[in-house]
Amino acid sequence: MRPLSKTAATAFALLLLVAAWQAVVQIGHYDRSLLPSPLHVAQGIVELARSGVLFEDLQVSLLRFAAGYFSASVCAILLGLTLGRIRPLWTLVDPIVQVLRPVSPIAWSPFIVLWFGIGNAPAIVIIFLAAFFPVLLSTVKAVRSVDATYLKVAQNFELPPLRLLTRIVFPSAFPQIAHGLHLAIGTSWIFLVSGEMVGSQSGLGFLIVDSRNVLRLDLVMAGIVLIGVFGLLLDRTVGLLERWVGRQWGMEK
Amino acid sequence: MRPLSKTAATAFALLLLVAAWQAVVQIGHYDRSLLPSPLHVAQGIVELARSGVLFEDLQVSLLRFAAGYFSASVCAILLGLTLGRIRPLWTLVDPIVQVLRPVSPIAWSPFIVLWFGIGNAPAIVIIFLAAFFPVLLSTVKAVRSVDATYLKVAQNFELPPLRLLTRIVFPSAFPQIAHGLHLAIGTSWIFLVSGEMVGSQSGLGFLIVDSRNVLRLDLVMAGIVLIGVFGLLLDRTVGLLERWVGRQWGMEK
Amino acid sequence: ACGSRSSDSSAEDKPVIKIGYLPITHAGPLYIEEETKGGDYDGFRLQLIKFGSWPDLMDALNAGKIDGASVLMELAMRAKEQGIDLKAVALGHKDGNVVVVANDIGKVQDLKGKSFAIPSAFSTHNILLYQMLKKAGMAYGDVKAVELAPAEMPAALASGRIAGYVVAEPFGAKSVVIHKGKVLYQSQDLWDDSVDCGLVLRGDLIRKQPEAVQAFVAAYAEAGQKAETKDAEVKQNFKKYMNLNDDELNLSLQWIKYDDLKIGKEPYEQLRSYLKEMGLSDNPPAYEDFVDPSFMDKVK
Amino acid sequence: MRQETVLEATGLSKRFTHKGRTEPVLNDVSFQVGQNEIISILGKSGCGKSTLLHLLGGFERPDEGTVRINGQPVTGPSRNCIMLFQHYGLLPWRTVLGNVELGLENERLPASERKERAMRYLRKVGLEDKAGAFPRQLSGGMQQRVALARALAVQPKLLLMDEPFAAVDTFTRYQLQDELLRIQREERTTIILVTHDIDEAVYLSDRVLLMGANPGTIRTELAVPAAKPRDRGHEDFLHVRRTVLERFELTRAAPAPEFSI
Amino acid sequence: MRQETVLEATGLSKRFTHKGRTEPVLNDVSFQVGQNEIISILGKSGCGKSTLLHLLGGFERPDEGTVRINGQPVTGPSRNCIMLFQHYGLLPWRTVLGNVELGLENERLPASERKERAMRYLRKVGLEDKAGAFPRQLSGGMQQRVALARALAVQPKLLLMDEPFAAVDTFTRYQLQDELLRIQREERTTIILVTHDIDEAVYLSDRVLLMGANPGTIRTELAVPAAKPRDRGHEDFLHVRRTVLERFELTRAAPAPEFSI
Ligand SMILES: Nc1ncnc2c1ncn2[C@@H]1O[C@H](COP(=O)(O)OP(=O)(O)OP(=O)(O)O)[C@@H](O)[C@H]1O
Ligand SMILES: Nc1ncnc2c1ncn2[C@@H]1O[C@H](COP(=O)(O)OP(=O)(O)OP(=O)(O)O)[C@@H](O)[C@H]1O
Ligand SMILES: [Mg+2]
Ligand SMILES: [Mg+2]
Repeated sequence: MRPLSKTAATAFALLLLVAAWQAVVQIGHYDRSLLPSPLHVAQGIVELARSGVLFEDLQVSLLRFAAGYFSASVCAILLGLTLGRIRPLWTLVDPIVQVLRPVSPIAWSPFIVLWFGIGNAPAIVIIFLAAFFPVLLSTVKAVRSVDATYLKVAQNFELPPLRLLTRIVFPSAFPQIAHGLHLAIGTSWIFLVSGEMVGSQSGLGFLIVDSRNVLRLDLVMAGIVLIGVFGLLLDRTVGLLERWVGRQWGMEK
Repeated sequence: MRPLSKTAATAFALLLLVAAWQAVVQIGHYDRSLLPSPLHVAQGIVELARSGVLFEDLQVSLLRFAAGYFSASVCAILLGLTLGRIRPLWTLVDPIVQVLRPVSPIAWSPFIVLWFGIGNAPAIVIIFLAAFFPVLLSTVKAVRSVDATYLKVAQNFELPPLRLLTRIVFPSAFPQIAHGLHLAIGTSWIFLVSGEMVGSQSGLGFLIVDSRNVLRLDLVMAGIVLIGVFGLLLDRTVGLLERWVGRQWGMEK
Repeated sequence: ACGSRSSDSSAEDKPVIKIGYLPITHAGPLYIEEETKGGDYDGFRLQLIKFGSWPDLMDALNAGKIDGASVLMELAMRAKEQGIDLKAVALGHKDGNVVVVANDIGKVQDLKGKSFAIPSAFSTHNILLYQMLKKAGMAYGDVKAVELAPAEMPAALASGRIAGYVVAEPFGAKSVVIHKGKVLYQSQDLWDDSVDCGLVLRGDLIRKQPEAVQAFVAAYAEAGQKAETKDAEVKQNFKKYMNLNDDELNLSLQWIKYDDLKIGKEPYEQLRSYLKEMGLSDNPPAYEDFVDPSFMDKVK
Repeated sequence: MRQETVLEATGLSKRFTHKGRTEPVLNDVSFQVGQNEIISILGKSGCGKSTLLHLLGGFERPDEGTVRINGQPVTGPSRNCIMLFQHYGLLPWRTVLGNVELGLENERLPASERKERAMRYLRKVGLEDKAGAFPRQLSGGMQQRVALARALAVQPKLLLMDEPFAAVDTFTRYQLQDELLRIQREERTTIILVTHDIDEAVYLSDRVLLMGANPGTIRTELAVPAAKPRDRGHEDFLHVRRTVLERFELTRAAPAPEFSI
Repeated sequence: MRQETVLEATGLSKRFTHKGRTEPVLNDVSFQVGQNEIISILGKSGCGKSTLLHLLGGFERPDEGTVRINGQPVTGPSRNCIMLFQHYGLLPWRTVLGNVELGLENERLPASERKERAMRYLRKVGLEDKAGAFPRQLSGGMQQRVALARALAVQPKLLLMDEPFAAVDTFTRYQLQDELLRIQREERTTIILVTHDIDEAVYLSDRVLLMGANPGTIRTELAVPAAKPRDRGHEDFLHVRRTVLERFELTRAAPAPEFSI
């Protein structure tokens, strides 16, 4: 009954959001082409679905996102495990990360195009970058806050270094890494639009940019709705995973 | 001596980064107009500094950022305190937040122009949005994880509700809120560029966008460097604040 | 919706020419060229690649990820000036830009002190603004020129944030169709034979595949002629690329010409001198360095 | 026969529902506490001691039964009856003085008077000179004393203590126990404390309530006749101690069942 | 006179530098432990007990002095000498069996034999049936038993225990103490344990080392003559207990200095 009532609450909340939006449209007397109403956007979505574009865009965006996000996660976790264990190295790498992290993908895009071309690659690279830094930072933090007792136990039983990493450090840091993965899914999904601006010919981000350029704000809004809803779904999925990890690791009862 | 050696490590790390960059330029034989070398970018920065543009842009960006970030923090903390205390309300608001959060500011910009015009306002609004959600989420989480013992103590001494909020809940949640503020400064600084794309005529983000428009990639890179360095400085400043809060609140010894 | 989505991958030895564009009326001949024979010509295959903004397109062009583009001539000249090997081989269109202002603006003088949007300082549109102010006896500084993404301009005008704008089509038509703005000038009123978008190719393509380029340009010129008929088929094809409604498309097609796409020396020199006069460029590339009229000349 | 009754618990029962299963935690607990008494509730981990204390303090409502303090039914936490938590519940962002003042901020007291009263109680627990320190700068024993001063400052009728000295080492614990006795003598506060330490229960209390588990009930009540202050090595003390050990089957005489925890 | 010496500590000193100030934590600690002995180190909180144990186990290096186990100087942690940590140090993501197997994974044992050996030690601590459970599903006392099984499974020469039973309630503690004695009798392991619980030290050990603080030193050594198993209520036991109380000035005879914690 609990999950059911939660779904009901979510549905109700989204209904509220749509109602508020309709209210804004009506009170502001905005022209349809400047601020489309929920109904128009729904029509837009139906139109996209009918023509098959919606499904195609969704699929290609999710694939790109998955490619960027998973490769970023794997790289960031492996690197984070290493950097977190070797303190002086992290002292060096940390400022580099902090300098690179706040730079918008939009600013990087000339260089991304130069190195990775156009099409799928820049979208994947931008999502990679957006996911990489948060996962790296939380992995390093997780590794550095591994309970000293576990490390002592490992020393005591004379575990060799690699086994220490795989059997003690990684599993012990995993709940916090999972939390980082959860955070990163939200922040990197945001960059789908930026990523698909660079010469992509499909995808939800492309849909938004393209519709914006031809002033079809109803389709822009349709794209926003789809990105929002799929963002919510992704977040919930990874949230479930995180909770499962938490339970499995005995973080909560 | 500690902070000194840390500064030295930072300086050394940045030097390494510059060296790597130079190496990429030399090995790749990139054309200057496609990938400028550190020297050219330094010249670009000097040129900007000489003409006074640099200082002006920096100032205006920092002001906009401060306006967006602080107003977002205040709103998010106040709202977060309320939502965190009233569980059924949060069950409703949470899905709305999760749907709105992953939408890129680029997608919103036609609507932001419609409501907020051009110039300072959209930049501030976009930074506001970028900072608002992380701070809100971490405040709600912080409030909901306030030690039950403190709440019981407050009940026991019969504190009225408002005083409970200001004297117990807020200070008790503050270290985690401070952590949220720290995270948010990084994520919202990224959106300076997106923010200053919408009709701004000044600022670091504008510098990047404008230099990209006129194909001066050396100045784009100069903008990236400045954004990176100031991102690092902002992060370190708020990091210090967070550490101070942590110490003050007895989180660490 | 867009032809480029489903470019069949039947690989042949024919060179594929990748041309970048923005979904604007000004790139019209390209749409027709790709729609004719599905872009599969003797001697080359055309692949159009859509971009979201001029800088994104220029990044790809400069880095050699596309072979050419229909792009603002000023931007291409800028790139040439920066050392990128580019040649302009044809125009994108003639005329076709309009100055749109809010309904309460009667004459140019009414714009004094107000914000006026242009897509980029490096654009024909900026020059048109300059011309308009000069003709009305005003200084460039009398209005606040703001750079704004074209997509944002109609909304900004409708909500009163700007008093007017000049930009590529169909963004002008948009405001007129929804009655939030009106046409103050057409570009030919301000600068006859203005040079705006051009078909620009990378030098290495021209050197390596001159025959393919010749075939491509010939087909382009032919497509221009066809576009100029502005008949139902042309409109149908345009809509595959631009997703406009009929009113907007009809209006923006009224203002534009595609028939003669040769880059004349005269108008080009005019553009150069404007760029210098406005202080946008000290040394814009000379006609001989940048324009390669030979391909258009060979088209009968 | 006994002095005036301060607290009266009658027929308290409490059930918790966990993952759909309802389990009784307390069943029909009744007892009375007189003015100025110290009562220990002694029982194994998980037998429901904390739950019982929470019911007495009004932090949770019993499923059946009532709690009365001075004849008034308890409906929620109040300043009449202050609970001392195991981890002291000191606010880490306030100084020692600020913590003690917490309970006084509600009263219409001028700031100077409030401070004076807080200092009086700090003096009583011997921490006058630590007024400006933060809790984290104090040892566990000192922190427990601050919590005690804070509780006493509002002059409650009843003090509830949940394993008050479990987190400090034996030596500190002994000192704190002595201090608690001295202060209780001075303030004449009524105290109910929960513990699993047999020595502590016997050393401090006038009566010991022995709790059984599953569900928690009071199995026996044991009066401790020896006069206070008591000597931990004295024969009277050891006699009661031995009685308790026997009740819980912890002497050699009857060996403990080996794996029944 | 004594059996073969297992551990020999000579002149151990240790200093810690904190915020630029160097403070001596241990000063010139020397003692020996014979085969099959149980030694308790008893002292107040912060006197350096854990530090001493860390030196013995090789987790930290002494500034002066040496530790030898079976005549070999200790240079780092090893499987000869296993430490049991206060919060058990069980890996929460492994089952009970997985935890016990941890120490055996290093040895060239086939999986089945490893499992069998782990099960043997689980049986010894009475947790055979919990092999598949996760640590969080066990009570504190059970967790400590798993840690004990894990330590014993690698058959160390020496077991170091840091306040092993401080976190469980008195009743469980008594049971665990009895079990520890039984297992030690069976396995003939040498044990050094650190505690601040006087009863525990007296109940378990052959000798008690009383530690003083600032800097930590061994003040007295006290042999406990009573035969095991001991009776907590028996006169012999109480006699030693009283001696210790007197040493620490904790009986009424000489009242404790009031605010000296
Ligand atoms: N809020 C709750 N929800 C569900 N079960 C609870 C709750 N609080 C306590 N319990 C259960 O009630 C029983 C008694 O708990 P309680 O904390 O009162 O025991 P205790 O005697 O204080 O133990 P300890 O000595 O370990 O503190 C336990 O089995 C516990 O799991
Ligand atoms: N790594 C360290 N750095 C600095 N000081 C330390 C360190 N470890 C311990 N100390 C200090 O050494 C002293 C002794 O600490 P230790 O943990 O050995 O005491 P203990 O007797 O085990 O106390 P307890 O009974 O509380 O566990 C303390 O004052 C402590 O602050
Ligand atoms: Mg309890
Ligand atoms: Mg210790």
